[in-house]
Amino acid sequence: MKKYNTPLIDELEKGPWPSFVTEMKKAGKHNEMANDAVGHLEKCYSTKVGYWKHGGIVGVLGYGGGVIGRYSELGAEFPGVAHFHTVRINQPSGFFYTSKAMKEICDIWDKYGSGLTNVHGSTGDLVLLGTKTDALEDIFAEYSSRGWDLGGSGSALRTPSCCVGPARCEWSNYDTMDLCYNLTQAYQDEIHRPMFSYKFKIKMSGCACDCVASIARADMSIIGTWKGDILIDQKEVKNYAAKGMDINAEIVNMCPTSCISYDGKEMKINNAECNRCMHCITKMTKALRPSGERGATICIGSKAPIVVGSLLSWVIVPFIKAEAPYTELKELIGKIWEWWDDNAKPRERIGEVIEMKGMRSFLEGIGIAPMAQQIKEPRKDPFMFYTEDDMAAFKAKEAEEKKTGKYKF
Amino acid sequence: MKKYNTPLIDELEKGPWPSFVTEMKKAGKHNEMANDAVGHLEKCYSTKVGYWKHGGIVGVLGYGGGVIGRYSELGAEFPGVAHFHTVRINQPSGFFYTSKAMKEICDIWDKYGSGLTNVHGSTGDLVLLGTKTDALEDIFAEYSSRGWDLGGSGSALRTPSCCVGPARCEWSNYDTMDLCYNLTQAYQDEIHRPMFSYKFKIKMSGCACDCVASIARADMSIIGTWKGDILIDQKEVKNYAAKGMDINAEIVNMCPTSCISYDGKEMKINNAECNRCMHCITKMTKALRPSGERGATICIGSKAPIVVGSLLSWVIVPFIKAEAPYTELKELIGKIWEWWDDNAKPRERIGEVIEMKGMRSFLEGIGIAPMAQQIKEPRKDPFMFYTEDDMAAFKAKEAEEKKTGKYKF
Amino acid sequence: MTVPQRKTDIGPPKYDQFLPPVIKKNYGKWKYHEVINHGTMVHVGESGDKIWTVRVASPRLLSTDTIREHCDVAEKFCDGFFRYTTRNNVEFLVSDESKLEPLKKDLTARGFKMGGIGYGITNVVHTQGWVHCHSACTDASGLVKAMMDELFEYFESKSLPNKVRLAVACCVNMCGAVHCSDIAVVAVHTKVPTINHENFKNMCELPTVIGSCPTRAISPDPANKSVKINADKCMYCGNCFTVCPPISIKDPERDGIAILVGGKINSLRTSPKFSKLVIPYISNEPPRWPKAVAAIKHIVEVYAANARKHERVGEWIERIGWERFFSLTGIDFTFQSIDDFTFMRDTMRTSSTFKW
Amino acid sequence: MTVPQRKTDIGPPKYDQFLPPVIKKNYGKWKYHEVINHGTMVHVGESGDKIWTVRVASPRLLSTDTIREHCDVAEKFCDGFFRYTTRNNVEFLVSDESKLEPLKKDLTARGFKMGGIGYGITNVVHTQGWVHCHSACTDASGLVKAMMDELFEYFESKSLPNKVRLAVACCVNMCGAVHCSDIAVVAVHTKVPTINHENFKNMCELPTVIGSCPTRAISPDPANKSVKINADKCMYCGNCFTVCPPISIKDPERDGIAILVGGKINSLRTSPKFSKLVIPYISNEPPRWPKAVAAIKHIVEVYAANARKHERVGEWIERIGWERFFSLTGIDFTFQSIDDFTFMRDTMRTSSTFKW
Ligand code: SRM
Ligand code: SRM
Ligand code: SRM
Ligand code: SRM
Ligand code: SF4
Ligand code: SF4
Ligand code: SF4
Ligand code: SF4
Ligand code: SF4
Ligand code: SF4
Ligand code: SF4
Ligand code: SF4
Repeated sequence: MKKYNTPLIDELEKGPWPSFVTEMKKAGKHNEMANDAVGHLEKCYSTKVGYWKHGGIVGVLGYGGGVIGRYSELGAEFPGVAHFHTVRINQPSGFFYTSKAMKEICDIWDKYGSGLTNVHGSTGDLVLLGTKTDALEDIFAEYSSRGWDLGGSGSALRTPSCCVGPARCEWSNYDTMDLCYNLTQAYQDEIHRPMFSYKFKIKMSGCACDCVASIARADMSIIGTWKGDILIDQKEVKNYAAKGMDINAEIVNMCPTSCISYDGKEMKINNAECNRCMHCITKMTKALRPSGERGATICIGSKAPIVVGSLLSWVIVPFIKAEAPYTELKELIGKIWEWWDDNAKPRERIGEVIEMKGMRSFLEGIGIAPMAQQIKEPRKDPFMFYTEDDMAAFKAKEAEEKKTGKYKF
Repeated sequence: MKKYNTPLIDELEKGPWPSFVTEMKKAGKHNEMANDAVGHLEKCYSTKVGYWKHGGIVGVLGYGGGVIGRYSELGAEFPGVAHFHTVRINQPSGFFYTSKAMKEICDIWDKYGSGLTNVHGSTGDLVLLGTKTDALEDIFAEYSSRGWDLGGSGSALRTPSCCVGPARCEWSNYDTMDLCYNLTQAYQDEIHRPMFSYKFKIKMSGCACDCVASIARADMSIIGTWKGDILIDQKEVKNYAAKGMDINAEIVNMCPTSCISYDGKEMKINNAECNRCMHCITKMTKALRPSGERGATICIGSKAPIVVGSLLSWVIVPFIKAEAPYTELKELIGKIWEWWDDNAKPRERIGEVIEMKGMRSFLEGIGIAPMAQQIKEPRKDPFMFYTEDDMAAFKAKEAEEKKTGKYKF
Repeated sequence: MTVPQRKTDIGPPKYDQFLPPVIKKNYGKWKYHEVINHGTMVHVGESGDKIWTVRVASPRLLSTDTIREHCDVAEKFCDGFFRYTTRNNVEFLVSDESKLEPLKKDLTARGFKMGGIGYGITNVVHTQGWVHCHSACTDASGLVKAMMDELFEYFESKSLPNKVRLAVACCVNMCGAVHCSDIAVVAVHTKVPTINHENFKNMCELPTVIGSCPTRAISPDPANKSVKINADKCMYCGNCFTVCPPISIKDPERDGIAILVGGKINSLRTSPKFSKLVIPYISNEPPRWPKAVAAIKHIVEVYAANARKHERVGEWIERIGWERFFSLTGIDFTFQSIDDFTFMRDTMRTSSTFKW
Repeated sequence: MTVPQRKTDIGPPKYDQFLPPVIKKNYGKWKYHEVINHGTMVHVGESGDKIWTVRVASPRLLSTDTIREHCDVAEKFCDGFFRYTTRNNVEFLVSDESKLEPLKKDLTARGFKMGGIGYGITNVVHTQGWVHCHSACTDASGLVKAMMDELFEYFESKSLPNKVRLAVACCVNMCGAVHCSDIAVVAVHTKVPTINHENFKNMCELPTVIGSCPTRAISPDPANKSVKINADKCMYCGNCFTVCPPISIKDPERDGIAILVGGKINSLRTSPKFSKLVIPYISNEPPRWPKAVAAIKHIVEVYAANARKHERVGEWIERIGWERFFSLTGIDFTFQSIDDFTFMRDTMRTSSTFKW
């Protein structure tokens, strides 16, 4: 095995935070590809420029995604990274593993790849970093025969991802783990055979904490919420106070809707005005918990800045039940994709298309009524479309008002 | 005089609010034009449509503005309004008049026009409603010989306007009345001979109350402010409390910067964090008053929604002295017009051009440095220009840091 | 009939000649003021001098007869001095307290209405309408009159949590601070304009017409030497009609009015705010626009019942949330309220935090 | 060497087989949790069952050797069960309190670092960098390592007013929640790309390349059967280079990094927020990026000293105002911080209310 002199990246083995360089070197001890990756990286550090080429199209039979082709411009100098494709393995919901399963994953990867991984990629996949084209089919056979499939890449549904939710969190308003699994299974074709205009990501968080960052990183963000009162355990409120929490400063005054009061003894919440932001609940988890109907808010469109600037997802369905078999949700997803397909140009994310065509066109396309919950504020400029149907409705309402003598604004 | 039957607009003579229809009829009693205007208006009310034509170009010799040409499509039916031009008389600062001057204005108008007026138009002019083309030169001679001039119209500097300011208000941070007069005099040519790309409005308010609505209705908004502490008269604070003001609810909790405290006895202000919003001062005018250096904030660009949506003016100069002879301010105005002239297409307001060309281009064009006070928040997306000069400056700073061993971020 | 010799570029008369002596003396040295009632306030100078202001309603569209009556009142009580306000009321100023009550009595006797000071509703900023503008899609003065009759108590005596500034614009050119008013009425068209191609070539400039369209709905129509309008993109703003007479957009049965709320000009507490569309369409109903007036009154009343002291309409709404504004007022939420002009991105909600 | 029979479209294994028994039993029935320290928390079920979580730092880029070590630890203390987090830490879960201290001891002995729970700094969301991406304009893993070494105390023990979420993106594609992070590092180019016209025609699609440009700087260059770039409009985003290999933009001496602050994902108290640009350029300084690291640490410290408990960086800044953020941190305010991309209109200040 070639020994590289790596003074620059050696600097990154110092310090308390675990070192990725150490990881690379560890793998490099028994893996040529990893060893060359070390040398290759040192080279980048010394010249301050990268040497990876634009990806080529590589993959496994019958799939249009799941592998990111990667080649180095310095293949001659670092043959181990001449091909250095990544394989995206679809993670299990909530990133739970058993040592048995994980060791099997490692064994296969050591056999065919660099021994380097990302656990996990930012979309959620278990990313296997660096293998050669001719190993891909075998890798896929080994993993799939053991129950693992590839994740998404390209203009496809990307690997859905969720927060730990009901598995280890008291606040989950729906079963994020199950919904993530269910949708992933339901849309295998959309994941493996890119047919969309561009990528589409779904992320699921059980509550407004949004521990999987869905509102910023998913074309469809499914965020748990509830309809009902926040139950208060006054004894526990006292305990928090006794332990030194300044309930007025930390909770009452930080409630965005000013709907909490606390007189030093009893805490009260005006639930009708609560916007379910989760602040009070998270900071006083022993004392406060939601109750009533559970479900999710659906938001659409977030993405990174290219091309039109970064977007956060927009609320389109304020409340939807999220219970197996998730029929309503899947119908909605179907309609969303259909509208997107009808309206997008290549490489246009759904948020970009909605902005282009207008929210009304989108909502009408998928059959959702306008609701004040969808907006932060109404439009300012009085430039707006009136359809003939709108006008007929306005006029009909006025005719009705004339009859009843009562206005309905 | 023809007697019109006006059942519809007669409805508008009922009720407590003073009636413009009554005004029109009053004038109509002794003025043919006004009388026909009454009939003409009734016609509009009955058909629900207006009959004024697009304005034609009319005016007085040597002036490009000050008169709005107006003709009716129904000139035959209502000959008194066949021509019905308005004359814009430049109001005096603060809309102060003497009865002597005002009666003279009325006399002339009765002689040549309809006897109808708008006191005042929304830009600020004293608007004389309705005269014929051939009366215009005489009207102008009569008014100008008595010290009155026309206001602006068309692609010109529009009649500047100001709040009552120091004349009858305790909060004025500069002499709005004098500045308004001074600028109007200084820019007579720009008012009377349209040479701009489009209209340009200047409005002057003495403080953040902005009683002349400058921030929303002026291409250049000059808003008074101060640098210094808010002086507190604790005795008067007590008086407000004694008279029933809930100082905590009404003042302390409504201060946007939370920089006031009140313990039931004494009021304190953390002046360093005050953003000078004027809330506390206006609600407790006997107890609180600004002190220190006085001047104004200059904001640019507000306008109505056509074409790109309505704009509010943007801060460009956080603080400028506004003292006669206003040299610095006039230099600034000169540079602003020059940049606008260099960059605007026809019918582009300055706010639209700035948005098109970018704030940096504008600020550099007029020689103003970037300041955090100009923005509400920094840009979000990392798409930005770096000039060669910027890069040289960044690199020089880093070289300096290397030398001193101290970072300057 | 001889006319005097004209002068040019003289500008307006200098303001100081119109200032009463007490103002000249205390100019820039006022100390504080007190609002006595909706019709009267007093300003007190550092010197101890006082000036009482009596504010009187004006329809703004004034006959010279009425202006002369203002002059007469001023002569009788104010040494001939008086002023108008930025919202077109008349103000009579007296420095001698003994003249105050007689002044008010005289005003009452003449039928003048005092009010508009403090936390209520003052005069409505508005525009020309059918009285004088070619672009008007309704009448502004009539709407103002109908509104103020209904809201008159808030002008004269009854108070609100803070000032409520109303405005009326007779077309989307919005000649007034309509876009930043607590409650604004804007007249709107609702149909795509038609074009008289025959006249187009003589009367209009192609680039100006194309550039006038906010939604880029207009493109050249070389066959007709004119332009064509893409009906799917047109938002009926009427700007093409403003710049080009052969384009017509008025339609008496379809033209209507929209109501926007929550704007504000000043920077007290919160920054200036734009008004936002809440009622997209009410038929144009001269002479008294009953539904529009009822809607405005309803919004004022819901505000009065729910806002905290010193909260402007927009501040109140932002505190409770727009969804709550719609539920409290019972106003239907329509597609028109969802921005699909320039700023959809920033007006849509990006969190699951809203009220049911 | 024979390989087994492949299967397709099976999706991931069902999660339940990876859940420890205590989770299966209490699934969806957790009652509350307590944070014991930055490395440990305990969740308590309605049933009274408890589960302790020990969180361990991970560089995310892991060798199979280290993953196997995770497995070993899990087998020794957790019946083989363990998980990773959405921010790429490892979590070991025990339901038997007696195993907690031995687990932690073992982890310490192996050199694993515990932390990241509660109000401090957890793992940095980041991207591939020079390790694997063609688009990278710096290295992500190296920046993360350098940052976390410096901020390590906030991971392991020291607390902050709230969580501070860091992110690093190696290009403006921003593969990660960089655009909504408390403090984000984004690598930027600063020069207009060059085009190899020769290769263009074979390798690139004209409409895609033109459409890729956020600033419409690219137009066809028919003479070269290629495109040309308007240097006055280009903001060096690199997207044209992403879609078309013959376009190159990398420049080792000019590429650099920018720092954005104040973003947030969750909806607690305030809505999700985008991160905003505060430092436009620092030279790319591998292997340890000293200035960038110092800048981040400085911002964290100013935040720690000034924010109220539970305030995130963005919430603190919005309370004090951006002008105060710049003055408190001493960061130079540059033209780059003024938005002239899409949203200048809404990011400029529209009132005279700001702090000196
Ligand atoms: C591996 C990963 C980064 C990581 O280190 O974790 C990644 C890596 C790449 N991303 Fe990404 N993206 C990854 C998550 C993301 C995310 C975050 C997320 O999914 O939560 C985003 C931001 C959210 C979003 O989708 O907008 C993201 C936004 C992009 C974009 C910009 C897309 C846009 O519409 O703005 C591109 C550009 C593109 O598609 O051409 C991109 C493109 C790429 C490419 C394919 C660029 C390229 O052509 O080389 C990178 C391949 C690197 C490689 O060699 O493996 N990647 N990318 C992440 C996927 C791993 C996984 O499957 O789990
Ligand atoms: C008379 C007046 C309304 C009033 O009743 O008070 C008025 C009347 C007209 N305005 Fe205005 N504007 C008047 C103040 C305003 C204001 C308010 C202000 O100045 O504070 C605005 C909004 C602020 C602004 O400038 O943006 C305003 C924004 C417009 C616009 C839209 C301009 C834009 O850039 O969006 C137009 C359209 C145009 O210029 O073609 C316009 C055009 C017009 C025209 C000339 C339309 C036309 O071609 O017929 C109107 C002439 C009516 C007539 O027959 O007299 N008017 N106009 C106001 C001027 C009186 C005066 O001199 O004192
Ligand atoms: C006379 C006038 C100025 C002039 O040069 O003509 C004026 C005069 C005063 N204004 Fe004003 N404002 C006048 C138009 C305005 C406007 C402009 C407008 O409405 O188009 C505004 C901005 C409106 C907005 O914000 O949307 C305005 C926002 C204020 C405020 C802020 C109120 C608030 O808390 O939101 C104050 C402070 C207050 O009321 O405590 C104020 C306060 C005052 C004071 C108390 C100032 C003083 O000490 O003299 C004056 C009497 C108040 C009153 O009428 O209640 N003035 N004031 C204007 C009267 C118009 C009228 O006839 O009613
Ligand atoms: C394990 C994990 C979910 C998972 O499926 O893997 C998780 C777990 C918990 N989160 Fe989270 N969050 C996790 C990523 C996130 C993210 C996503 C991200 O950072 O990319 C967010 C949004 C970040 C943002 O807002 O910018 C997130 C925002 C929160 C918040 C909101 C904090 C706030 O007040 O702003 C809470 C509530 C709290 O801390 O009081 C929370 C609370 C929690 C609780 C207490 C929930 C519970 O009762 O179990 C968990 C332990 C908190 C802790 O680590 O301090 N979690 N949490 C993720 C741990 C990542 C890590 O390794 O450190
Ligand atoms: S998003 Fe909510 S439910 Fe999911 S792990 Fe975070 S706090 Fe728990
Ligand atoms: S969840 Fe949020 S809005 Fe509701 S009471 Fe708690 S802090 Fe207030
Ligand atoms: S803007 Fe300020 S200074 Fe001018 S009149 Fe209004 S309150 Fe007085
Ligand atoms: S002026 Fe405004 S910011 Fe300053 S102390 Fe008064 S209320 Fe607070
Ligand atoms: S708002 Fe429109 S219709 Fe009314 S005066 Fe202004 S331009 Fe004319
Ligand atoms: S009415 Fe307005 S939107 Fe419609 S075509 Fe004319 S300018 Fe364009
Ligand atoms: S941020 Fe850019 S350079 Fe980094 S992994 Fe994503 S696409 Fe590649
Ligand atoms: S680098 Fe970005 S802004 Fe510049 S030409 Fe390419 S795509 Fe356009």
